Amino acid sequence: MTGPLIPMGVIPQSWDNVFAVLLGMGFGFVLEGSGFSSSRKIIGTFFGYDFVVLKVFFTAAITAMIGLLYLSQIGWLDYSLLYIHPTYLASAIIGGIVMGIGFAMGGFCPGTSFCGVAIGKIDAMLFVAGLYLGVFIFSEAFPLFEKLYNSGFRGSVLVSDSLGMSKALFAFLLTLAAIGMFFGATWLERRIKKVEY
Amino acid sequence: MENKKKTGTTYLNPYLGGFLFGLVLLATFIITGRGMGASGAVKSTVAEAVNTVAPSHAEQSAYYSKFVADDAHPMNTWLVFEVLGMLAGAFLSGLVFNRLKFKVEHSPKITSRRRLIFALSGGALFGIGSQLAKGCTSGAALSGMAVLSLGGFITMMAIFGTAFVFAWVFKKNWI
Amino acid sequence: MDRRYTILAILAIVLAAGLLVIPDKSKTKETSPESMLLAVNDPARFITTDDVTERIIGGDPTLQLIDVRPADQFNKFALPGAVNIPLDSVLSPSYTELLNQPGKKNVFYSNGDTDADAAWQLCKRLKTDNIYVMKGGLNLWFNTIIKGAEPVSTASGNDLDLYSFRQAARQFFTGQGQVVGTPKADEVKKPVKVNVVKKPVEESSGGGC
Amino acid sequence: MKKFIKKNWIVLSALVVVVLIIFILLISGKPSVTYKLNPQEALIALSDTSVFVSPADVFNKKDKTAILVDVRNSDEFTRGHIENAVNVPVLELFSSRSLRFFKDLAKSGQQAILYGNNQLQANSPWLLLKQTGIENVKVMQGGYDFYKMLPVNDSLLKTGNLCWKNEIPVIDTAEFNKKAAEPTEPVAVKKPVKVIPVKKETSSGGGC
Repeated sequence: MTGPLIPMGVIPQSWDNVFAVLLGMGFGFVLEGSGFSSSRKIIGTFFGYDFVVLKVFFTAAITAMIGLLYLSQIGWLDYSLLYIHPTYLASAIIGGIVMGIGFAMGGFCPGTSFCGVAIGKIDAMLFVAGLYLGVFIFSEAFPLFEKLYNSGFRGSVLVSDSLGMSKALFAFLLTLAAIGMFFGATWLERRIKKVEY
Repeated sequence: MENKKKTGTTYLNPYLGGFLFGLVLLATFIITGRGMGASGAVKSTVAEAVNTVAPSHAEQSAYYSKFVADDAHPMNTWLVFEVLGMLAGAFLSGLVFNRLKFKVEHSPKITSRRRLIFALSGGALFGIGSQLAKGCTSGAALSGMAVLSLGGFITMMAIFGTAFVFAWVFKKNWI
Repeated sequence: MDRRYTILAILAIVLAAGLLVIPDKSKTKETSPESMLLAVNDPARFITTDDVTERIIGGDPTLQLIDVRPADQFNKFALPGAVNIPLDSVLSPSYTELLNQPGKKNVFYSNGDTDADAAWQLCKRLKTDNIYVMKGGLNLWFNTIIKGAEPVSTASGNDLDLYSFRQAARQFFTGQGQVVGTPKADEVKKPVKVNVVKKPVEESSGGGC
Repeated sequence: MKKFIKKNWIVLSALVVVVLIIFILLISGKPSVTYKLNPQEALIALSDTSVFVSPADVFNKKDKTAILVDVRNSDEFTRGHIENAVNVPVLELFSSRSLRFFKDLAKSGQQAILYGNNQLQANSPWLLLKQTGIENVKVMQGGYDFYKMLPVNDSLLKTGNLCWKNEIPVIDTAEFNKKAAEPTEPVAVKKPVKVIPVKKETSSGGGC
């Protein structure tokens, strides 16, 4: 059991920010390289002319998920030390819906908009400005949201536990579903009229 | 492994990109024990800015005080550094694939002005939503999915489900 | 469609299916017997009576003494700051939290050291970290600190140092020069648990063991 | 087909490697020893004091068929051990050879009596073996350090001397009150007369 490295003290805490920059660079490079800096490419997923977001997003999720599960199963990584995004049912759904509308309007999500900014997309810069504005509005109006913000708290629940199956089985099913989606997306892509962008 | 687009720019093969992306995410989890994030960095810069401009206000506000407090600090500065790295990495990628150019990308049917207004308001909505859901597409949905968090899956489905519907509402903006 | 993707899809499915077939070591909430061997063989799991004494006197905040003797013995006498978890209830869930406080060094002790060792082993099997055994137990502690014999005149400097340390410690524990019945030990942190009972003891066992 | 392999050799070799790794994990992951008693059962097993054999019984060979097992490392074993003892160092307790050894003993109805330098050293191996379902193991009290003294000083075996009984309390709570009542005596810190490093006798052992 040696991982995660910084929480287990294998790598000193002071290296945290160095890794933040390095990992962030990898993150940015791959996102930009896959075309996430283009809002019309991202939005293509919803109109069916370019499924790149779907493909990249799910490939990344299942790669990381399978990798983490392997490391945990052979005993190299303590799964319980990982930060599991906590589940607030109501605020996750409503926040997700608000983000969905913002996504459809702005064509970016925060991570991709930063990539857009880095390569000079002016719309991405405006999106980032909007982000700051939104966070500021939220923080100022927090008392209004406070009840919703904390509602539906379920703790750090795993989706596999709530479905009553093992992590491995869920990962297997999710992989099958993702592959099914990939083939479906490729099939659709060939039938839908290309959009020039 | 690379697709040539008619526009002349080259993108990584989506599966290769996704695989590499997954590896970066995996490395993040192995090294730091937590996932990627982007909206958290925005939050901490806003909190920091308000704290510098009006410290008393930041202390009074129920939301800022959560993050101005010392114990919440390290995690947030981590995200700021990560976003700085992201900017550098994306710039590098833009350099490699020859995509560095100032421009506004929009559908030929709309004006740049309209696109920019939509980008700003979309960003604002995303900002509010990400605070409510305690994470955005990268922090909550992607990192959450990688560790099989229920909240991550719910957020992911909510974002993409809504965006799918509303993309058709704003169809004119895009195609 | 590219046939390469078909192979990649098979690759991903095989990888995911591999998760289902390989044994899950993280699921075991217990340390495997093989790892237990390594842990048992590690001398760092022991702590000397002198070290414990020094920490008690120095008021080491990370020290958490766990007395695994039966409650009646604990009530008669216990080391300052010790918490009583009789050996037979060491696995009881009500103590799990106590044993897993972050930053604490849990030191098990009993009269000898085999009971403390058994408690250590069972806790270690259930993946409790930061646990130690006081080697020699209370008996050694009593014989060296409280009834410590003077070293022979030929003893080395180290031994003499140790002796003077033990002398000082004895004074600390037995409260020499203090008012009767208020042992100084009471003043150490967590004095609640300390019970130096005044009534005469039934037997002075062991002879000059 | 050949062309297909040639074109996709990277992907195909990745597939082969993955299958191999999973296969290796599948095989290596199987533990050779598993617990037969859960912790609670092990705790109950602890209350059985008949597993503690007195050094006198070992010395007098009370159980003629019992086999003595020395759990110290092989260095210490070669320097001196109880007659006819078998050396099974702690780290080799679960080697296939040792496991076979214990199983064979069980088959022939013999007991294994573990000992180390002190009782503590044999206590953990005994409890571990017990938990993994090896029943016919006992522990010699006192350990080799005590056993060594037996031929020299047989008065040690007299009843009443409980030196080797690990968990018998020797603590005398009267000590804590008596001392307090006495007039303060100056702490006798002997001036180090002369440092003569005589043989390295640890001063810690309270005479036991």
